[in-house]
This record gives sequence, C-alpha cells and structure tokens, in this order.
Amino acid sequence: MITLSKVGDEMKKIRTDIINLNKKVDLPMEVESFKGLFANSHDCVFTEVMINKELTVHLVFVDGLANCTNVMDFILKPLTTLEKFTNIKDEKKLIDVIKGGSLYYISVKETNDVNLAVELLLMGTAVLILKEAKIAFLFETRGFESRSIQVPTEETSLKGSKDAFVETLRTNTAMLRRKMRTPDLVIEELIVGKVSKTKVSVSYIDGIANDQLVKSLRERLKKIETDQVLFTTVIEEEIIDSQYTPFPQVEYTEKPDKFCSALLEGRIGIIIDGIPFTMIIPTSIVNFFQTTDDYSHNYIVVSIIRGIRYLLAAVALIVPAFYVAITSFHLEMIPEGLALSVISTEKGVPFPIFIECILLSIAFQTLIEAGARIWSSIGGMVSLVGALIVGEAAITANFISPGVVVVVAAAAIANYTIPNKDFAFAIWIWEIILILLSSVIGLYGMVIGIILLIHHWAQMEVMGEPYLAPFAATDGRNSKDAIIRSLFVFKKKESLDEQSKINE
Amino acid sequence: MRRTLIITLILFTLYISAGLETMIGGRKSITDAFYVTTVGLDKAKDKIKLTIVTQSLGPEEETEYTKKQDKYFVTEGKTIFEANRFFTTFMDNKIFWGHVDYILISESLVKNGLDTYLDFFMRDHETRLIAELFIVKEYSAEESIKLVIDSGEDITNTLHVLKEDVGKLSVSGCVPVYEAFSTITDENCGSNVPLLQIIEDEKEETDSTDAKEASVAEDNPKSKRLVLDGYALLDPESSELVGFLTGNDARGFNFAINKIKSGVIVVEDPEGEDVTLEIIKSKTKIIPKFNGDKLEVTFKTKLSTNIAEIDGSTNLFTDENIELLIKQQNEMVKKEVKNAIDFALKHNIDIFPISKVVERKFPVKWDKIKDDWRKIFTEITFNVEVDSQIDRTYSIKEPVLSREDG
Amino acid sequence: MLKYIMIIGAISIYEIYMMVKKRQMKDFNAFLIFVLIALLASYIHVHDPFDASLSELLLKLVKSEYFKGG
Amino acid sequence: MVKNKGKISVRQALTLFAILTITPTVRFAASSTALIAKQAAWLVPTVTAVFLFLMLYILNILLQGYKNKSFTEMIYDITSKFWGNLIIFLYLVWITILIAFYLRFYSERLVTSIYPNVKIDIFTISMLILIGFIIRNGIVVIARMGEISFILISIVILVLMIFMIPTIKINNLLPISYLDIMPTLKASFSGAALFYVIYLFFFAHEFTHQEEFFKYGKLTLLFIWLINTVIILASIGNLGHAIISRSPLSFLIAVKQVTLLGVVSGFESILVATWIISDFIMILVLTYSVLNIIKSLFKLSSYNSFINIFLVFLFFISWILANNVFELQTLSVDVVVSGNIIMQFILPIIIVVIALIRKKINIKTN
Repeated sequence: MITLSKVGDEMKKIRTDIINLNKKVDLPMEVESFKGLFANSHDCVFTEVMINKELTVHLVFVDGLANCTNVMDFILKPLTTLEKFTNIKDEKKLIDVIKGGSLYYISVKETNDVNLAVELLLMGTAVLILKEAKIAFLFETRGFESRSIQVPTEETSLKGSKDAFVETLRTNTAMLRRKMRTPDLVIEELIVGKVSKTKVSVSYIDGIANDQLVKSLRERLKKIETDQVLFTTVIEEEIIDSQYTPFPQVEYTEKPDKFCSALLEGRIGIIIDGIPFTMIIPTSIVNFFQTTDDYSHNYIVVSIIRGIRYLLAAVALIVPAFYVAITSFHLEMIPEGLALSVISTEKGVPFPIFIECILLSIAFQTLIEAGARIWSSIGGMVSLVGALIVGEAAITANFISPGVVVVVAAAAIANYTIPNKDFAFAIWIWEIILILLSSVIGLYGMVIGIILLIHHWAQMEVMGEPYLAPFAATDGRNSKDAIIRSLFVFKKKESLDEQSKINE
Repeated sequence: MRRTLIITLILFTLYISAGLETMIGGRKSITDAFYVTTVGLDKAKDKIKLTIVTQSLGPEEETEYTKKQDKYFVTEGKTIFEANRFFTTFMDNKIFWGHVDYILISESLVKNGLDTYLDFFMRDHETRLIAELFIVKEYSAEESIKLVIDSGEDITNTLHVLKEDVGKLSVSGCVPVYEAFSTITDENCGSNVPLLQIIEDEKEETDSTDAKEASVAEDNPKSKRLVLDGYALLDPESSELVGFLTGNDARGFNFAINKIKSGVIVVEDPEGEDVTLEIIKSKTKIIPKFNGDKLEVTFKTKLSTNIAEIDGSTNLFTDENIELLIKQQNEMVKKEVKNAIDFALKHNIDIFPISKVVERKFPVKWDKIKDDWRKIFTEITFNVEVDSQIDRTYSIKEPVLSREDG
Repeated sequence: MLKYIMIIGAISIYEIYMMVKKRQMKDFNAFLIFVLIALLASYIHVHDPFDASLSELLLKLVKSEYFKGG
Repeated sequence: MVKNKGKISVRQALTLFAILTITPTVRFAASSTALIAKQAAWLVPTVTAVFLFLMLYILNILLQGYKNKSFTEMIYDITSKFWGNLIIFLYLVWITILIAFYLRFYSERLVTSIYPNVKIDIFTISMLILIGFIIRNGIVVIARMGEISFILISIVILVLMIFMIPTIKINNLLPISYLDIMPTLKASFSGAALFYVIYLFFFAHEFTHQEEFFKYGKLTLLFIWLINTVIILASIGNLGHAIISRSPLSFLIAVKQVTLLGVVSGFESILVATWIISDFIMILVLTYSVLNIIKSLFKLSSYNSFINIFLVFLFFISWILANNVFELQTLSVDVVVSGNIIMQFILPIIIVVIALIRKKINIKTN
C-alpha cells in the first residue's frame, strides 16, 4: 500500500477547480494523477500488482465502497496466479487478454478519461491502471454496507405493508419495481450537487403523470446549483413555487405503498440517494389530511374520521383565538354559567387572557421540542416535569388560569391529530397569529386572520397546481377522495385513462 | 419577500394599535364584568327606580366550592338607561346586560303602559330578547327582590324554579320580551304578562299550596314568599294595565290559549267525597264562524286526565261513575274558560287573541273588519265546548277505603 | 385635511414611480384624474361644502319620505 | 397543471355571485320583505327567483354570443362608441356608489351589532387595506377564496338553520291568501337588488367554460332561492314580522335567540364571522369589476397603479355618502333598490334587445 504525502500545489488547485467549477480535469491516466487527487485520503487504496515480475499495474479502489473480497478474488488473484497472465510480457498483450474476458467480471470498462475513472471510483469501482498504455480498466466492484429494509418508524400502519425506504437508492427503486411491475413506471436519474454528486431519481407512471409537469420538474432539478444534497429541503426549496410560507408543499413518505399510490394518482415521486424519505409532488391541502391507513380500513369509518380531522384542524386553529375574543370583547356571547366559571378561574391571575394563551401555546410547543431533543434515557422526564410540575404549579401559583389551560390544551391535542406534522406546525403558527389578531380587536381580528389565511392558501401553487385543490379551482372534478373516501369499486371506473385525462 | 413584509407590516400595525385604547375601546376583561341576571323596574315619583341583581362569586372559603351569591343595587333615573349609567358612579365593575334572564316590573309602573320600558331591552345590543317578563302585584319589584335575597336565597334561581314549575298547576305562564313586544305592537290583541305575587304565609290561599312555590325558609312562619300566579293583562292600544286574572281564572285563560301542561281538578264522587284528577293533556281549538256579519267563536277543548287520588270508598270504575266525574270535570273547565272570556268581554280586550285566528282563517274578511275589531269583539257570541276523558289510574284500581263487600 | 393630502401624495409618488419603472407612462393622465378626484373627495369629506351628504342629495332627488318627518 | 392560467371557470364566477347575494340577504332581505309582505315574506324569494331565472337566460344569450369578451367590450360592440362610453361610465359611477354603500354599511353594522364603542374608521380602513393587498393577486386567487368562503358560509348557515328550526312558529308564517299577492310582488322588487351577476360580466373575458353558464346558473339560482327563503323563514318564523320589520339586523336578532339545549348560546358570533367574510368578498369582487371598467374606459395598460388611489377615494366616498346609518337605510330602500333594478335588470335587457335587433348575436347561439 502506498500513500503519497507530497501534494503539489498544482493538484490542490485542480481539486478546487473540480469543486467550484465542476470542470473536467486534464490529467494523464496514470497512477500519479490519482495519488495526487486522493493524497490525504487514507481510505483510497493504491495497490501495485506485479505481473510476471516485469510488468507492473496499479489497482486503485476506495476501501469501504468497493467490496474487498471481490477485488481480491476476481482481480488480484487471477492477475497474479492465472497462467494466462503470468506469461504476459508487455502491456499490449495484457490488454488483449483482459479484453478477451480472462478477468471474468460482469461489467468491465476501458477508458483513458481520468474524470470518468474518478467518478466511478467514488461509486465503488476498482480501477486498474496500465502505466504505458495510459488506459484503465474499470471493474464494478461496488459493495458497501447498507441498512436493511425495516418497519417504518414515523408512519406506522395497521394493515398496510410494513416495509420502508432505506438510504440506498437502488434498493428503493427495486422496491418500487417489485410493487409495480409495469414498464410504464419510469425511473429517471439525475445527479445533483457539485460536491456530493448525489443521485436523485424522478419516478412517475408514463401515461398517467402530466408530461408537462414531469418536464418542468426535470428542468427545475437540473437548474439546482448546490454543493450537496444531504437534506431534503435542498431539493424541496428549489422545486416549490411559494418560498415564504410555513405550510409544507411537498409530501414526504417513507412507505413505498404510499409512494406508489401517489404515482398512480398521476403525481411524481422523487427519491434521493442517502435519504430514506421520498418526496411526492404536486401536493394540495387534502394530502396532508390523509394517511395510508385510510385505504386499509372500512370506507365509512375512514370518511367520518377524515371529516373529524378537518374539524379538529379548525379547532386547533381557531379555538384559542375565539376564546380570547369572546372573553375580552364579546362577553354577551359566553353562556352565563360558563362566564361565571371563567371569572372564578381568572381570579387572581395577573396576565390578560391572550398573553396566557400565547405563553401556554408556546409552552406546549416547548414540550414537544424538548421531547424531541432530549436523550431517550431521560425522555420520560419531559412529560413529568412539563405536565406535572410546571403545569400544576403554574395553576396553583395563579400564573395561568385553568380555563386557558383547557382551551390551549384542547387546541394542542387537536393539532396533534393532523397526520402531517409539517402542516401541524404551520397551523400552530397561524394559531398564534390569530390569537394576536383577536387580542387586538376580537372576533373581527380573528376573521381578518382567517381571510388572510384563506388568501395565503389561495395564492399558493405547487408546480402549477392550486394548493387548495380540490376544494377550489378544479371545476368540481377530481374531488371524490377529498373528505369522503370513496370505495375502490367506484374508483376503478375512472381507471387510468380517466386519470390521465384529468391530469392533462 | 415583499408579500411577507406587507403581511408582517399589517400585523405589526394592527398590534401596535392594540395599545391605543382610544381607538379601540371595545376591549373589556371578563373579570371586570358584573353579570346582571335579574332586573327590577319600579316607579319612584316621576323617576324610574332600577334594581339590578348581579351574580358574583361569594367570598372564597376553604373548600374548593365557592357559592354563587346574589347582590342587588338600586339607582334612580329619568329613564332606564340613565338609571343604568348611575351605577357607574359607585360600582367598580362594569355592568353587563347580556345575561338578563328575568325582568320584574311593578304594577304601578305598568299602569302607564309597558311599551315605553321595553324599548331599552329591545334596543340594547347586549340584552337578549329571551329574557322573561314578570309583573309584580301590589309590591314593588325592589321589595320582591329584597325579600328573596335577604332570606339568603338566590333570586334568579328562585324565579327559575318558579318558571320551571309553572306547568304543574298551569295558573300562569312565561312571556319572553320578544313575544310581549310582538303582541304589544299588534293593535288588536291584548298582551298578557305573568304575575308575581307576594303572599304572607299566615293567610294561606287555597290555590297556591304547592310546596315548591315556597321559597322562604320554612321555619319562619310569618315570612312572605313569592308565588307565580295568574296574568296581568294589558290594553292592546296603550299597553296599560287593565286587570289581573288569577288562580283558576288564569287557568281558564291558559286552557283557552293552549298553555296547559298539567294541573289539578278536584271533583266529587256520588257520595260527596273528593276525587282528584290530574290533567295530562289538553288541547283547545278556537273555531271562528261567520253567521252573516256576526261572528261566532267556539272554544273546543279536548282534555284527558288521570285519577290521582280517591278519598272516598265508592268503586268509581263503572261506566256510570266515570261519566259523572267527566261531567263534573267538563263543567269546571267550562266555567274557568267562561270566566276568562267574561273578563275579556268586560274589559273589551282580545286576550286570546281571537283576531289572529280570524286572520288566519278568513284573511280576506279580516282585511275588511280589522279596523273596528274592538267593536266587533264585544258582539261575538262565545261557545265553550269541553270534551274530556279519564284515561287511567295509577298503580291501584280500587280505592284504598273500599271493602270486599261494600 | 393635511394628513389626507399627505396620504394621497405619498400614494401618488409611489404609483408614479412604479409606472415609470414598468414603463406604463401612458396611464399617467388617467392617474392624474383619479388623484384629483380623490383630493376633491377628501376636500368634500373634510369641509362639507354642500352641507349635505351624497345620500341626502340623492334622497331629495327622488323625493324620499325621509325628510318629511315621518 | 391548470389549463387556462389566469382565468376562472364560469362555475367559480357564479360561486362568487352566490356569495355576493348573501350579504344583502342577511342584511335586509328579512326586514325589507317583512315590512311590505308581512307574514307572506317567505314567498318573496320565489318571485324574485323567477325574475332572476329570466335574467340568467338573457345573460346567457349575451355570454354565448360573445366568447372571451368582457361586458365593456360587448357594450362597445353593441352600441356606438358614444353610447357605450356613457353606459360604461354610468356603471362605473353606480358600482362605485354601491361599493361605498356596502363598505359603510358593513362597518356601521359591525359597530351596531358587536362593537358599540369602537371607532368606525378602523373597520373601513382595515378592510380597504386588506382589499388593496389581496386584489393584486388577480381574479384567480379571488375566485379560489370565494370557493372556500362559499363552503364556510353555506355550512354556517346550514348549521344555524338546524338550530333554529325547533323554535319556528308556523303561526308567524300564516295565513297566505290572494291578498298577499300584491305585497309579495311589491316586496320582490327589493329582492331584485340581488342580481349582482351582471357586475361579474365586467371580467367575463377571464371566464372559461362559458357554455356551462346556464347550467351552473340554475344551480346558483337554486342556492340563492334556498338561502333567501330559509333566512326569511327562520327570522320571521321565530320572532314574527313585527319585530323583524323593525330591526335593521333582523337575522342577527333571530340568531341571538338560538340556544342549543338551553345551554349553549352565542351563535351570533359565528354569524358575524361569516358576515365579515361575505362582505369582504363582495367588496373585493365589486372593486375588481370597477378596476376592469376603469381599465377599459381609460384604455390603460394595467390597473395596478390605480388600486391604491381608488381605495383611498372609496374611503372618502363612503364617508361622503351618508351622515348616519338612518340615511344609509333610507338610501338603501329608496335609491339603491331602484338603482339596482335599472342597472342590473333593465339596462342589460335593453342592451341584449339592441344586440338582437342589430343581429350582433342570436338566440340560437347557446
């Protein structure tokens, strides 16, 4: 094993060039070039192989990406032990022999382009460099550790399939293929990220997905100028239209069945290599109220539950603001009995009700945040400290009135029922905005807030699809599945042809 | 980015202006409000005396439960609104009219007409039109409120119980403000308002013995108490007080206007012993008929009762005896309804109101006669028909006193 | 009055700036008319030169019963 | 992806129309009809619906004859340049007055109903700011907001109705005889003020699916008829025509009496909330029409620079319009109703008749 510690300034410059400008390097195909490029990287292995004592070739591969056993068994071993090779005197013969298939490897490539060699090297290929001929053979020896398919962690499902996407792109696409055995399933791949060179795959079903949508998505993805794609938002922020909104515009899923059913609805899925969450676009507000489990339960039950979800979202959004409005502006709207109990709980609390509401609302969010960040070994402490000590003490110390606790807690719990957590957070932000508005001028302020929210949704579009679809701007079509989950029997009628017609 | 900026700007300006109390004076904290639940209106020389009862929480005790406590305040003013404003001079809390449940008006005030006082309750945006109206006989509204509160009871609750139990005897009724208003505005029909009376326990009256009406502590023999008995009837045009219908006459009126829920009729068996019947269902139809120009009105009452108590020993459950009971019962009801009709004819006010029935039945003819309805009303011939039946008895069939062989 | 003039002035300056920026100067004349109307309206609102509101004038025109004390 | 970007479908436009009618309905339908037709007031919407049906039929002829043209362009095409300018100017003035009227009424109503101590300007100004902010997004966003508001408002009115049904007294709604024919017909004129559909035609060039106008028009008509009837039924059935005809906010008073199970009350807050939304949509849509008129009348390249100045002008005109709410109410009864009949009913019919005579369009086009 050889490592080169001496790094020329020239090499350094070339390296930065590659990163910054995505430029092709102009280096001769020899082992020194590789040594220069990977000077300080100890995981890059350079092996000198002596064939027939006179002939020396260099083998380069990245330890961990390439499968060492394969390299040993199928490249090194034949080269040094096989009679065909031990008799070779010059490189010309060697090339002929390798081309003749004596190194029996599935995909062997011959190239004299260093760029290609480097690119493939970083994907786990072993590079066999011939010094004089200035060419290299590339052996597909990819084989790295990857997580096996496991049960989804975030989206639990009662009756649905239990497999979840993993970090490896190829495994994920294989999962899709297994579920949808049709040549219409198209899986395109692009490379995004100047440094990370991440594979991003765009999948859709040809004939169902809108061609224009696919085209514009492809263009948007190609335009992305970024160093890395290690996080989903890097892609998300580039492909959405409205940047200034707390509301999610891309649906994430780690379940292949959900992904596939989205494809069948004519939507487009994006899988990023290295991220076990996939993105689905375009989305509209209804998508955030649906779960995959909806489709594995009785349709009447699911329809009712979906209706309740919308109602609860409205409760989460409005109730604290409404409480503030009626207790500080419109006393005539509180029933008498309730008014007296509100007064009795408010006695001695120093803050106005809206400040209590905001404080408590933030406190609930604090509990969530603390629960998410705390070490799992002491995780139980959050609920203990938060609910028991702080909550109880705050009420008994007259910091916060029980009435407000009830209202804000009801809103918070209603908020947690929203299936999509990104959406739930956005609703929470608007809840606070509404509280602020209604603390200024009561019900009127609240309604102004609601109008602003409706406007905010109305002007949002995801890849040209209205965010409020199918409640608005769809001409009444395509709205069968919004609140009421229709039977699959009915759905079948508007099979694939119908779908593609709608999406055109 | 520009859009977000604009939104933030709007929100910020709105929020800043929250501090400007001069601009937005609408905010009132709930803890500062005093909820008025009962209002009393009285006459004091040429002014109006306004009594308000507010519910607030009593002094905190060691237990968690804090009892609701009534407090009352009195002011005077030329109008109700003025009197209301005077409260602000000595009360630290804001008076809030949104939860007024009962309005008590003294008899002396209604003598000049009720309509002038209803306006305040109709106009104010806080008050609800479902508040119930009561007229207090003889005493002032303040006195009756004082009476209840001084005895340690809750006036609103007392009135509530009285109102809830009004159907047990059916000698009075409930009239919310909006209903009173719509009858007062109708020039042809008289309005009725339930009557609150204060009676002293010593001179007990026969028709108000129901134990639930007693609202004063029982061990105080000389105490006065509040009963809901009868109606005060108002003139259709001026809405001035014309007279009272009390006791069984009021029940007759209730029979006529279909407001009977339950009640007690005591009749005699063949031997002269009392048999008590309980009214379980009553329905009256007012049927107007034109004989030429002359109007004939029939009150057709359908009644069913239960036998609730038999004091004698005769077996009543024979066809003959039941007939006898029914006959007596018919006569009693007929008499009561007739009394109510007599009252109406005497004062010449259409209290039932028959005008509405005629309007519904003969809309075309009504159009011609509506202007001299008051004259026509005096000339109406009234018929009262009662068709009653005794439905069932309770757990036992034979009277307790009956022997095997008579 | 002064604050209204200031508001109208500020809006006009902003809008004219936007017009210049978007090369829509052919709208300028019409815009000027509107500014003048707005100024006129603010003047009427503040000083009430006719001593009557618009609805009074309109109602007088149709001989409404509103003025008959009924 | 949505086809026809920047345009709205006829269904969306008619949804906006349905919301436009809700504001006047809630405001005065019950009280103004109860004043004239008394207990028979609930029949008035049926009569009005007949007129509205006729109106929709006529407008359908016009719309089918001119595809992708706004009403101003139609008028220019049908009449001469001079008369066209005059008619459009009339519309401009009238709609401006209407907006000012509704703007003022909306703030007065809030102040009388739930904000007795608040300065009126706050509501007017905040509404204008909101409109100035939202109107820039164009008709597509307005239409979408309209659709969502439509769902919200319908649900609220439906729920309130369900709560009000038990307390409706049939006696308040009877008798009905031939004597009620004349008052009902007379009262239907005040209902004619509901035909705001013509104002939507000022942006008819932004409609798609125009051939569906009549189909969805009938559905909208059904909705309007239902809402009107139900609101009048509920108001008069609960409180009687005597109170309703005296009350400036009749439906609110009726809703105030609603209690659920004798415990839960205060539903008027929900009603007030829908008021604000429907008022907002109404003022928004009418302002959009006016801006379109201004654009074609002055041949502007864009109306964007006129939004702010027009809204400022609206603020003043809403104050100049009336001194107090009584004037406003009298104006509503004496002027606005008849003005509306002329501008929304007679004038469009005349235009269509002229168009038919001059053979610009023919009935068979639809």
